[in-house]
Amino acid sequence: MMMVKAIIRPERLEFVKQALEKAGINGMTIREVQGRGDQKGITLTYRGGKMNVDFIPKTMLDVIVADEMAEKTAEIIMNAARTGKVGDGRIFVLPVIKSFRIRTGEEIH
Amino acid sequence: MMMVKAIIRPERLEFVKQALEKAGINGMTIREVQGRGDQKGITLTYRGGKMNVDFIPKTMLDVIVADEMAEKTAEIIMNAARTGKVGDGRIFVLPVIKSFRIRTGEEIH
Amino acid sequence: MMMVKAIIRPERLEFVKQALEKAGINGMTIREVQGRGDQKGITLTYRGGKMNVDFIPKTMLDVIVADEMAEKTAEIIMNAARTGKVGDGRIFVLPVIKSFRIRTGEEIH
Amino acid sequence: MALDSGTTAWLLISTALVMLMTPAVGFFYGGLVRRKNFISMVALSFIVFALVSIQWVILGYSLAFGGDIGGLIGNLQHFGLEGLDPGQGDTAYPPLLFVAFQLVFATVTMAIVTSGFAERVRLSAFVIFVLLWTTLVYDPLAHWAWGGGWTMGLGSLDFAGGTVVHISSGFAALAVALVIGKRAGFGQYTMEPHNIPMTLLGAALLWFGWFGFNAGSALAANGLAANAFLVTNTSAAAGALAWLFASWIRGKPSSLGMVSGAIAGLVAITPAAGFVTVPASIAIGIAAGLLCYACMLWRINKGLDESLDAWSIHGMGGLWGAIATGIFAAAAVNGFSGLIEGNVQQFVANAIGALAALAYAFIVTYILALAIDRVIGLRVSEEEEYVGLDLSQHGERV
Amino acid sequence: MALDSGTTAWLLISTALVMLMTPAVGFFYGGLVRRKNFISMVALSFIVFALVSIQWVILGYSLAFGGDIGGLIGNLQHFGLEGLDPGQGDTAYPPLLFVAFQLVFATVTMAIVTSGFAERVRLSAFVIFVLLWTTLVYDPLAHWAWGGGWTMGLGSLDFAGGTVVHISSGFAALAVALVIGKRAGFGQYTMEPHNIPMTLLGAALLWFGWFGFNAGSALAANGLAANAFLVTNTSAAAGALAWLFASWIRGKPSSLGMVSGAIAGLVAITPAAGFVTVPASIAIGIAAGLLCYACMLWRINKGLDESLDAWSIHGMGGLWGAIATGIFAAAAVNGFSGLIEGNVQQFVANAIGALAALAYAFIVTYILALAIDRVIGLRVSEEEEYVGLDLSQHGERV
Amino acid sequence: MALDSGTTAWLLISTALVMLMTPAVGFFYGGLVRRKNFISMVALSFIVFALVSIQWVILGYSLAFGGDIGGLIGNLQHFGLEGLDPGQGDTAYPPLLFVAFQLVFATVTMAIVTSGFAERVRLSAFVIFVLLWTTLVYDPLAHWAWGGGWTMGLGSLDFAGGTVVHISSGFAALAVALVIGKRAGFGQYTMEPHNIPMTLLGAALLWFGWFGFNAGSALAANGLAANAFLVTNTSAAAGALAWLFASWIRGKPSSLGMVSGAIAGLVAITPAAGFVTVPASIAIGIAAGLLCYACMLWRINKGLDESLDAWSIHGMGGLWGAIATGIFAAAAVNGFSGLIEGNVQQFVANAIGALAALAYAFIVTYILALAIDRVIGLRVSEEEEYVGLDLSQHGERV
Ligand SMILES: Nc1ncnc2c1ncn2[C@@H]1O[C@H](COP(=O)(O)OP(=O)(O)O)[C@@H](O)[C@H]1O
Ligand SMILES: Nc1ncnc2c1ncn2[C@@H]1O[C@H](COP(=O)(O)OP(=O)(O)O)[C@@H](O)[C@H]1O
Ligand SMILES: Nc1ncnc2c1ncn2[C@@H]1O[C@H](COP(=O)(O)OP(=O)(O)O)[C@@H](O)[C@H]1O
Repeated sequence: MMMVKAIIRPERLEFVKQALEKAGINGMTIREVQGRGDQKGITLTYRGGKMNVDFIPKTMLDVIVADEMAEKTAEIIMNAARTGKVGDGRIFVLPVIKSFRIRTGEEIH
Repeated sequence: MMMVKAIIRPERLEFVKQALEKAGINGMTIREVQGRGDQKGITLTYRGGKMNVDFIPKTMLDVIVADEMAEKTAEIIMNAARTGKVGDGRIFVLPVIKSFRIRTGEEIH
Repeated sequence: MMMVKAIIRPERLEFVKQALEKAGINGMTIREVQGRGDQKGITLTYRGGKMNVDFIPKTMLDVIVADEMAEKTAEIIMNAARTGKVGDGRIFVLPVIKSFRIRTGEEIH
Repeated sequence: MALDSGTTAWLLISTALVMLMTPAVGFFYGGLVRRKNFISMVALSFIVFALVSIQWVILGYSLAFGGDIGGLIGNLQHFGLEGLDPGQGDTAYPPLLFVAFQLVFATVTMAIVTSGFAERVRLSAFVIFVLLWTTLVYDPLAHWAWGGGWTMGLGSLDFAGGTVVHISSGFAALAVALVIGKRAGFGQYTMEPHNIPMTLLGAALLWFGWFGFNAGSALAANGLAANAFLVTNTSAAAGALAWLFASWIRGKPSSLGMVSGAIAGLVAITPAAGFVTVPASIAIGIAAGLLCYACMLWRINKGLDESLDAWSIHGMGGLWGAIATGIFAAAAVNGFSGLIEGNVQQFVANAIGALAALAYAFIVTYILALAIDRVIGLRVSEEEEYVGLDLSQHGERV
Repeated sequence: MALDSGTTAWLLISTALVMLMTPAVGFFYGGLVRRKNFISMVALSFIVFALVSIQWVILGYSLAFGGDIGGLIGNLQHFGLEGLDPGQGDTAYPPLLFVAFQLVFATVTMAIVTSGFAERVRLSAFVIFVLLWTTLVYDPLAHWAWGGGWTMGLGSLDFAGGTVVHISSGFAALAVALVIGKRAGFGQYTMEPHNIPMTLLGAALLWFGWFGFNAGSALAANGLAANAFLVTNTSAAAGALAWLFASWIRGKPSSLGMVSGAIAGLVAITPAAGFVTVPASIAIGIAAGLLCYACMLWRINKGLDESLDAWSIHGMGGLWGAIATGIFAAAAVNGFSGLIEGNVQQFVANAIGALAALAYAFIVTYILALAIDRVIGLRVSEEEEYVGLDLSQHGERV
Repeated sequence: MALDSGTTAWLLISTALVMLMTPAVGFFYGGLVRRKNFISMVALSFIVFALVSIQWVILGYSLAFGGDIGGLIGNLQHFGLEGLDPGQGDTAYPPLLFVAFQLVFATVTMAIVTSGFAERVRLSAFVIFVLLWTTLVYDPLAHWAWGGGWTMGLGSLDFAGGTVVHISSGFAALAVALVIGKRAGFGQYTMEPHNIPMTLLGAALLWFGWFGFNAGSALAANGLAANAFLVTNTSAAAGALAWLFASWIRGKPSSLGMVSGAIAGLVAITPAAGFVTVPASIAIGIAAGLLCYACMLWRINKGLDESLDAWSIHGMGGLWGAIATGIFAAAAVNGFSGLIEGNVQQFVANAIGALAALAYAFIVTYILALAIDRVIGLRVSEEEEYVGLDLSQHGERV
């Protein structure tokens, strides 16, 4: 199996979710992360101090799919998450050696 | 080494931790995530708008263990995290190529 | 490509970021996590109940780099994140099979 | 008596201060529950406030302060506030202001009871419960103590609501908790308070509002109000320190313990505020802090899920306060003597008043909760409890 | 008239209560926006408070309450508070206290308008807008209704600011929203309120402060203040329940709906508080809750991004309140009769006063916003809106 | 003098308002520290409140307002409030109310000092520090200025506590910071304020409470109170805008800067509120905002970890306020003239009063902190500081 790990704009999540759903992919796990890339940050000024903030809020999405579905999944996500502007994010595909469903204890293939 | 990545119910964490501890596994890294699967969500209604919430809070657990311990670790987690109801979560085992301890800079095998 | 996944002390992030920047590595994704290891926790006491807290706040850092850069990247992070005291954290290197830039849809090699 | 503008000003602002206590209870409780029930907990206090506000002006005020029927309840002469002139009456403050002042006492009492429902009540059942409880439990008790009922006739002293507000709500919460049952998972894993600062904020607003509650109950801006103000603050401080240091001995001094002790001190001084001196208020506060702390530990030990400790703090703190009033009342303050000044009768009257309120509130609440549970069900489904009341009852989340 | 200490005490504290409403609006609104604009939303309320506080003592008070010029505006006789003795005047309260009391009304009005700017306004343009709006819109309207202007002469009743405060701010927010345009992404994805408890806290503080707003407007601590106090609370409760149950029918009863209904009830009773009875206030509140809820649904349906519903709640709620005052005014309360008691003239006068304020506020605000937008730009850049105003305008983050 | 109900009402509510300022300081500070010390920061304010409340009724009030001993301290005639009749005294308000009003000043002063301890103090050492500081520093200073002590005799004007409260707490915080040392990591990485909205909420409550602080200090509900109310608000607004615009020039206009400026304006007007006109309060506020901002920048530049700027805002703002009172006092307001009206003597008296308080507070605090540090250790261990005081001192977490 493969873990398709996507880092997207938070406000595109809804679209990505729907696109995956259409393709029959329902299971996924998400979380809020902060990303740094070409997208430029901003300088914070507190009462006195300053601080450069170049991490931008992103949503990270893990979708485990069968090997042959990985590329397709990445494509669906990319199409749904794209705005075309810097900061759209990345997708990484990682190998998964084994996978289990806790409820039943069975291995998933 | 292997990364055993478990997505469990937040309220089962304490049990999982203790079960792993008993097996001599202490190190782990956790975080709050939100999961989507067969567990059904709920419709939110704001002052006016509506929104379907089908992501349920979960806890994600990363435990890096030696290759031969991976399956055993997954089993321990599954037994401790199981309630038998939909939404118990998944475990994924990913390969780790290298592993370092920052404090000493040494590689861990 | 490789995913260098580092778990560091939150207050060392700034130093790690700068060290990576110096080496020409800009892209990364971070999030707050909680770690458990040799660093000892503390007992919480609420109005009545007690609870042992042995998860300490950490920052997790994902940096995807070319295969040949992985070890170098890990080293840079380790040097910048080190305080020498228990709790400095770990670095894990995971294989990445494919990698895409969402904005353009192109694969990154 | 001619209307006095100073008295009226003080009662106006006291009413506003006490009004703030109802949402303050919501925030105090809201910080103590799990994140998934935060909105629910605050919303319950608002719902209580709105429902009781309407019930009071239509029915409740008349039941509590209408012409006495056999010492038990008021008649309906003031139904819909009939017969209350918007202008001046025969007091130093306008009659409608007294209605408003009493209204906010009724609301905060009901809000305290939500402790027993925390994280598991069905909203529709709760709405019905509120309307029935305030009518069947609060209104009679207010009549007994303040509206010309039998405990008032008995000479039982309750300056600002130790029995009517605190004993009644605390023991009602206990009855509710017994009927509705434990939260799923209670005792199996720790239910960590998810937002302690919100609880501290609620505590700060409660302490603030309590000055209106106790010093406002003097129904005048005078020396008695000043005495009530200062003993209220002193008892709260003493209670906070007592619980803080007691819990320090057993482990770490938690901020939650400290504010719980402050509330305990505020509760205990409530019936006594117009009758005791400042030094006595230190004793009352310390005892309240220690007693309520012990009661809470006992409750937890027994595996009783009266979730947010209305019973141990308001119920038992109120009981202590009622008895303490009978002990410490000093003639120099307001003409009434307690046990220490040799007046056994006062002590007995106060004990009777307190126990009567306790028994009445507990029994009627128990029956009421049971009846509602049987007919429509007090509790949400297992699944709804799991996702939390914010999502399942309100369709909202933090 | 001799200075009365009770009246003065009540006005002092009422002024403080109303002062609290300005940041309360900030927190109410702040909880409703996305996290990245939370600080911005609260900061706007503080900035409003500071700017209008200075404008008022220099210029605004004189424009509103200086000698009348043609029924439209006050003269500059009190520029810089010139000619106001710090001591006693010819009222039961010190003249400077009246300045302060009126000041906090001016600030909260301006704060309500920020709804139309939410999550997209450029701070520099906002500062200019505030100074011009309060001078060109608020000050004349205050003069019309309370400073000896033409609607006052007409006999239009506005007890505490239904037209001056609520109609004006609500319709101004609408005009602003039309000029500044929708937020990026509005209608495409849900913009989830990021911190509902903060909104509930803001609502609690608003409800609390409103007692100063309405009961303080009696300008005395007497039966009229008591009446205003009680009808205010009753209408708020009725509005909260009306919206709650109406939204329950359509889905889940949200806490946001409930507090929105409470605010609607508070808005609607504002002009009426010194003229109507408690039973009438129940009707006014229920109607306000239902009406404002319907208006909000209509607005959303139309794709109108008047983001935080100042229009549907304050604008439409205020309009209803002004008309309701003309309907329900009861001679028994304050000597004035409305439609129900057969006084058609009062109804007409109130409708005229309300519509005049509505038209004036909407048109002048529209022109003002357009002019500022053309000259320096009201709105942040797309990129700044994306990262959020906290970071882009204030260099801060939650 | 007969008791006046209006005056009493105003003092009752003023006392409640000032009470709220102590937890408000806790929330203001709590938002500025790192998440791991949020509860600790709020808890310190509550602990201060409880400890000083008890110390004051037992000992503090008598030291401050008991019979004068050599101009330096009061005697023990009122130990345990001995000799204070719960009823009426020879003032227009009850004597116990004056005790309560002064109590809340003592508590908030102590709360401000916690700035110097932020994120690193050992709770047990803090408890001892509080009891000693309020007895050895606050009580004498209160006696000097208000209880018949030497600066009062000198004719130094301090309307509501510029020297007693602000100079003393600000310079005490500086002394504490010098003794306890910098936070680990200070200057190496940014310590980002973790919850700016909480700081804004604290600021709103402080502003609100300050009306009780300054206008309550008129000890009457009259024109003087009204003047104090309005100049307080005006100076706060001016300070907020001054800091906001000054920081805008150097970068972005932060909300924290704005509220810091407001507090600076509030501090500076405190000693002056009963003596200056509204136009003068604009000048005082602007200067306060700019001065305190400059002092804060200087402090940071020097690498001084007086962590939450009690020194630059309360200490230096208070110093400016004391001097400004000597400059701007206008006979028309309250019969006292300052430098501008040619009264050099007033200016000198005020400068002496301020510098004496400054020196006394700084030196005694320094010695006290040093002594406690030597004997039991003021600071937590490195490990405890790293995990944060919430966990290490209170066993709690956000
Ligand atoms: N080398 C990397 N490793 C991990 N995450 C990365 C890397 N490069 C980019 N990212 C993630 O992708 C996000 C978008 O990257 P950015 O360069 O801003 O835009 P784009 O991908 O459109 O060029 C970043 O915010 C970060 O979360
Ligand atoms: N394909 C997937 N990829 C990533 N995470 C998944 C996937 N399927 C399920 N999960 C995670 O597992 C959790 C539980 O899944 P669910 O289907 O609700 O229950 P169960 O595993 O008991 O059938 C989800 O909330 C989600 O976090
Ligand atoms: N086996 C493991 N799997 C996953 N994360 C681990 C593991 N061991 C340690 N960690 C992470 O590394 C952090 C530091 O570990 P710790 O043992 O406290 O210090 P050190 O690495 O300096 O010995 C932990 O808080 C945890 O986040």
